Amino acid sequence: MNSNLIWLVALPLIGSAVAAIVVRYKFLDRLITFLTFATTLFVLFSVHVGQSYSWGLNFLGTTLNLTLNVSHLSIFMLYISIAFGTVLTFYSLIDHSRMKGFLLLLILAANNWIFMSNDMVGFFFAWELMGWASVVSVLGGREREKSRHAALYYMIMSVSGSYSMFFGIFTLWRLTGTFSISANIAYLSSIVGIHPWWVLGIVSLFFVTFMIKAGIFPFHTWVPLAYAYSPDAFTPFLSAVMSKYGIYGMLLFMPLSLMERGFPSAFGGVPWTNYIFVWIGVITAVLGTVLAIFQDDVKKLFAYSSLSNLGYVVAAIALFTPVGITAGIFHAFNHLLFKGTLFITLLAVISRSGTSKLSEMGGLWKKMPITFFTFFVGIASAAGIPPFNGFGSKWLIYQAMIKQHLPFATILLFLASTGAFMYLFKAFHSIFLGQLSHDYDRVKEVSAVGKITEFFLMFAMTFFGVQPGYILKPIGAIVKSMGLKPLPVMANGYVTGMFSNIYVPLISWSLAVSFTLGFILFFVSAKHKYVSQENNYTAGQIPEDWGLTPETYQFSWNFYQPVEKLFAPFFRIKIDGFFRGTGDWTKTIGSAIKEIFVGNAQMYAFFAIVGLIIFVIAGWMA
Amino acid sequence: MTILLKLIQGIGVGALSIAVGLLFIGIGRKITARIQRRYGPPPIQNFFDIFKLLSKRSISHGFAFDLGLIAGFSALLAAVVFLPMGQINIFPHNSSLIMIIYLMTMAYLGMAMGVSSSGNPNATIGIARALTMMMGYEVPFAAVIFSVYIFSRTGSLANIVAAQSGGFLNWNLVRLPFGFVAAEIALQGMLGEKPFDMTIAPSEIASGPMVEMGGKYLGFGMLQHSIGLFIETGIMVDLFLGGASNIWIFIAKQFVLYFAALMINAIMPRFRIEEGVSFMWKFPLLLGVVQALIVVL
Amino acid sequence: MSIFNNAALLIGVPLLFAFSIPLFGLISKQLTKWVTLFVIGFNATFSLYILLAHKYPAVVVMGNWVPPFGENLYIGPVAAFLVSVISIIGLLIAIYNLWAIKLGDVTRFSVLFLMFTAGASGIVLTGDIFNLFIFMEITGISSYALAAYGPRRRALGGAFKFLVVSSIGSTLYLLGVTLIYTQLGTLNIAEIAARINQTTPGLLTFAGILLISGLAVEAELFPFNGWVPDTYTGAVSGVSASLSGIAAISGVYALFRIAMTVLGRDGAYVFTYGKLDLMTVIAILATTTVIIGELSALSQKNVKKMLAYSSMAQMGLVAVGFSIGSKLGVYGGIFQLVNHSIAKSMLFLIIGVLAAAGLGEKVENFRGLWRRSPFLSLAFTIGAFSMLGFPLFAGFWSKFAIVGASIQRGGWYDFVIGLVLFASIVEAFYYLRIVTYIFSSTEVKAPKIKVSLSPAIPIFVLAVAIIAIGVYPNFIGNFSMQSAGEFTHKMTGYVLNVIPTIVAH
Amino acid sequence: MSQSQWSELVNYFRGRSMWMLHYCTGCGAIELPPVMTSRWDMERFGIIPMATPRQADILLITGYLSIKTLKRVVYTYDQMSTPKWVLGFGSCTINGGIYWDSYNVIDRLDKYIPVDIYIAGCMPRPEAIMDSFIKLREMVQKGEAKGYEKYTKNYEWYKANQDHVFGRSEPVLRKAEEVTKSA
Repeated sequence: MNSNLIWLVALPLIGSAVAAIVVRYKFLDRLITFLTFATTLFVLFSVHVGQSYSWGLNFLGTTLNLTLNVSHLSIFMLYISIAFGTVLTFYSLIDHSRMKGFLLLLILAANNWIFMSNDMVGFFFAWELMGWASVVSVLGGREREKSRHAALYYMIMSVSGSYSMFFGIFTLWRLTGTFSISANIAYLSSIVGIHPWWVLGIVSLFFVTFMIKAGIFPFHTWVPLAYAYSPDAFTPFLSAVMSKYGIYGMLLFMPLSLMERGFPSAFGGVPWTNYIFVWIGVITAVLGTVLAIFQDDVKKLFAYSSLSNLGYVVAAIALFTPVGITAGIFHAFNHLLFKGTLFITLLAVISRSGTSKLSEMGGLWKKMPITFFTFFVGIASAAGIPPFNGFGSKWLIYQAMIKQHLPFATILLFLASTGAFMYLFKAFHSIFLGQLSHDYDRVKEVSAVGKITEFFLMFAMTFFGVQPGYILKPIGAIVKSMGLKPLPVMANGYVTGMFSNIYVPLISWSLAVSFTLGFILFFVSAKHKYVSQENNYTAGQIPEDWGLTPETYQFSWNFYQPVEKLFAPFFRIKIDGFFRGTGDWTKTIGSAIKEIFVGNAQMYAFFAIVGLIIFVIAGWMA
Repeated sequence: MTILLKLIQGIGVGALSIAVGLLFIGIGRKITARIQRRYGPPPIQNFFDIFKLLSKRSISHGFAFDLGLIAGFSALLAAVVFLPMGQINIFPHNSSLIMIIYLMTMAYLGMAMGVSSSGNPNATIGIARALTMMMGYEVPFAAVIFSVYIFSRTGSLANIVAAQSGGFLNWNLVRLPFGFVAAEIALQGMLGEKPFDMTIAPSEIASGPMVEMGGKYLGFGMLQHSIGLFIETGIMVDLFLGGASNIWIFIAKQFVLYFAALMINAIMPRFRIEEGVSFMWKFPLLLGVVQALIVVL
Repeated sequence: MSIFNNAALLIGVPLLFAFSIPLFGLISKQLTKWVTLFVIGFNATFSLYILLAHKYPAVVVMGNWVPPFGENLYIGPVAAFLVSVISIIGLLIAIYNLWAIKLGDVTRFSVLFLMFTAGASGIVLTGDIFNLFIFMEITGISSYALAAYGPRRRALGGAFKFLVVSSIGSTLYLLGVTLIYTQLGTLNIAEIAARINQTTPGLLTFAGILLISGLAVEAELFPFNGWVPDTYTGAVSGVSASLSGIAAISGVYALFRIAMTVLGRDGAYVFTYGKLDLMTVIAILATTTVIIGELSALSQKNVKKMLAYSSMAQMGLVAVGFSIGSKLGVYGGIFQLVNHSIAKSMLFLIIGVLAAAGLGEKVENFRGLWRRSPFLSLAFTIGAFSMLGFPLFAGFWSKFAIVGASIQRGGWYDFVIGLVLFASIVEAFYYLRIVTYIFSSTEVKAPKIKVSLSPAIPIFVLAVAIIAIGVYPNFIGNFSMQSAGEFTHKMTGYVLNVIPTIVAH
Repeated sequence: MSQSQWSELVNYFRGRSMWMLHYCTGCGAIELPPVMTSRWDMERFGIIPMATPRQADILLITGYLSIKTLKRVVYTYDQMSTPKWVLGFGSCTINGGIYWDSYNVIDRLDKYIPVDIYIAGCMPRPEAIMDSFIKLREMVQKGEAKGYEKYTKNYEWYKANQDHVFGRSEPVLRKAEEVTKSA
């Protein structure tokens, strides 16, 4: 009985109540949010693996035991999510978008509960809480009408998901008579050999929910909308933290090593169910990448990018090998870090430039240098460039895939990562590089709080890139707790895959040396003088002669337009259309059924009589 | 002490790669000239050029411009030390191919950042083409890489070389012929030789990324190109030509590959960018996939 | 059998004052509303006293004729619980009426409202199927008149439809009662329940069908619920609130008192005697009601009508819960019934306030309500979320229980609950559409909406109640659980408490 | 190594690699392909055509310059970074050639930008061009080709001349008489 666990849930709830009272005063709201996050982090320091807490809820006739239980996985997830939330809320002190702090705190409470809960009632309660709180948070982006539609769409997806989980939970309950997650999973793994199809059915009820929440391939359609049109200060949390709940859920059920005993294995010793899941991940990765390449709204672009990164994660953990799980969790962490950073810098840029259209920005790097460098480090990590984080995990993912002899999946993942480089640079160029437009002459760098946050994030990305051991050690513990053999990892970042080893600090050192040499060579060679951006080679033509200004003449944003038609097949994928079609179809049926109520007393009387007669006949037959 | 040793070795390797790369380019110019019935410049012409460029005044568009160019040069310098070349193999346990490739990606990123911070539309077009082309050739190349991985059960270049030891017949060139052809075509794209030189199209987009680069910036560009040439051919040698027993044979093998690329370069016109990508995704990718299939099954 | 005759006051006092209100009306029309308020307040306090002081189970005996010989009221857990809910909601609506009911004949409105409450309490309290009929008529007639109250002509139309369908219902019910009486020669619920097995199965089935069909009208089950949309939409919001908050409770109570206690057979799951299992019939009816209700609400642009359809569907959900027939199911049903009355009456009251503020009933009119009145917006959101069964709100637990119960029963109930959950997705859509409209912005600067005290109090209380139940479900949960026991075990739960000496045949 | 020796070394290498931006305005451009290609092959001297002024050391003006083109030439020359040299090609750059009396073609290129070497002839043969290249290389290696320094030293004078002619590049019809007067 460790009562500090319950505080992890209670504190945010209390904080959110307080914040809800003062929600009228934005700064106060944000301040309370930040303080609550910080306090929760502080409480978290007193939490250790193996602690548990449970309290009775007199419900369903019996006394339900709602139990919180700290496993290696949960404490890892708790640390990364709460820590990032603290950073984000600290930044949001100076932010002006319409994010409501108390909703964020509700999500935090749900977050802690989800990660710790060991009974499906609490899990479902927290899941639903998180669902509606996030939906309401999505409301009130910059474009209100669009964010309204996005919220509705997200709502429907998430509600459908949680109802399918509802079904799964109670089916398990009917079978085992208990709500405890661990007990149920033990039960499933005990019968998976005998009734594989049963287990597959029940587990897929859960996986639908997790896939929807993580935005995996067939259910990815809500992601771009919700990310692009949610309040700018909320998007980082949505992308960085909330997309991990689905991953966490999948990891909960993975230890069944589900199909392994129940199902024959496809290629490379991967059970074919997992094999299918690997391919779902790969499809998500490629689809997200290709769609991201051609976006113009930068938030949408990064929404698709999150999609593809989660595809990586799913593909990796679906392998369910030590390398795969390690790589998956590691990449989930890296994605949390760099995508959160990217969205925070976007928040800074958008709050200054007032637009999220790539075609309207450009050349901001001289105006916001620190944000520029943070963004640079961010995309370097996202592109998996050493020595920043994001390299190690991608590298491990390739190792894992190759170890299972899945070359084609690996090739597609590699394509996805090259494409990632394309769209990342597109965003980078169109926001910060290129020609500065005179509309942004008075744009300023973010204020001190923002600078501090950005420096911190830069440091974090570089640190965990150079010293991946500090993350890989806890991940090793997680892997061990799942009953697999953890990778030999040392805290100094000596990572060994099955196929080859890298020693990340070595890379950093060699980079340091070579950069020193580069700078020396640069400064010993002849002098250079700085010229303005307008002074460009324009084939001898001075644009002003033609009534052209540099903004118009030297403006370039529509990258990759030539290859657009290569990817035409991808744009024809219309999952979205399928969902919307279902919705419209339901609406049509509804309006048809509405006609039953003709609003005419005789008809109603007639219905009643007919119903009666039918029953009488039924009684007669019986 | 060993750190100092490694440091010196690393700098030596960097200098070597620069020298060899520049020499290759010079010889390449000579050969091209001879193919075109010209006399051609002396093979060491590129050393003159580099010296001149580094000693020539130049203009810059700001700090990002400088940093980008430096990064482009330095990242490749950092990558080359991990490349096992003959008996010279500084970090024998850290020669993961994917790591080298990602380090080179950093060079491209730096280069792209530098030139496009100038805001010159030609540069931007060139960068866009370069990135698109990169996606074009890296897919078949990835197919080849991973089939080699699976074939020789290792991902580190040193071990791949070791796996090919013992005679010509053990070379992956013989073992994985389709993969070799695919990789060769991909190499053509990597080196930016014709028909894949749409990135640097002097007559259309004024030499693309280099449009704003003069003096030492162009010099850094050339250095980057020479190191890149060295690394890419070196990777090919390690992957398919069984590495080498000593550095000179290694360089000789590299030159063979570069020579083939030159021959194609000298007689080819230029693709349009989408033609280039779709070509890369038709023939070489097909070969690579076939190779992977053969390896897996 | 403990006797507690004072409980008769729960019906007597309202009826007495109902007929004496015209006298107060002579003094002042406003006074009548206050009198109503106080009378229902008395009811509320007294019923709460019974509930909390645990005076139940007890029997009210008329003139010392112990049952089964005389008429009797029975105060079991169900009665105590539901009466308190009815009178509390009635009290809140009466507070609302202080502000809402100005024009027209206030005196008669007060009379009708008191009769309405008294009738509803009577339905829940009585232990005699014929008195049940009488109280149904009292409730029914007063509610037709209430529904017709108001300036709008469509109120008349709605009231008329209600009248027609409901009178058919009561006729059928009366027929059923007569059939039972011819068989057993008694009207006492407890005795009938004990001896129901002595009737001839065919006739019993027929009687049962008549009873169920008759009661399904008040319980808003398809196809006997044609009156619902027009009546709810037509009536003034206070009346719609009391229809969905009070009449619905008594209707569902009556339906399942008959189906489970009178006709039912104890067991892990309650089935009914006779050739046809009426619980199955009710389950089918309920599922159809849910589907039809939600789907018709989906394409509805008028919010009030949408709420009407939604309450139809919710009644269906409640009936599904009951019809499972397990203790858990009935528990969920009662819990859901209470939550629904709280939330839905609050939503109707909000609609009333908004209508008074000149806001139309179209969905689009709700755009940007957050700027105009945060209080009402929050209250509406809370109500809607409770309807959708989101956590931290009351609806979560009851929906949880119902789904759990039906999956526990398994068999074709998996299919039923699948349909119900699909319908809930639809429900989520149309409620969330309103909520998103509320929080989305408007171009035109609209003035703020001032909410005066007397409507604000009930709305606030109900909203707080929803959250309180959502955070701490045990309080209501315990009562629901006791009530469920009374429904599922007829002999121990009901009959033997009324007539200790009887033996089941 | 002393300053002078260093500069000698630098000049030597500069002479060995001179990159050329050819500004082909007139008919003379037709003489360049033979110079670049296999017949005379200027690349053997390390001279190669370049795409942008940023990269070039030599600015080769082939033929006459109308006033509007002169504006472009000056712009381009300003964009080249030092050390930079100008070759005037053909009579047109020397004295206007056959356009000697045209109202909108300049004569004497070196009134506007410093010319290091003039190549006489209308038009000069490729040999002449090669010869000029070799001459330029010698001058560079001796450190005599200092046109760009002259330009910076006498910038006002050049600027005045440029502005004077640029003034004439206004639309003709508006001030026709002034234009004819100055011609």
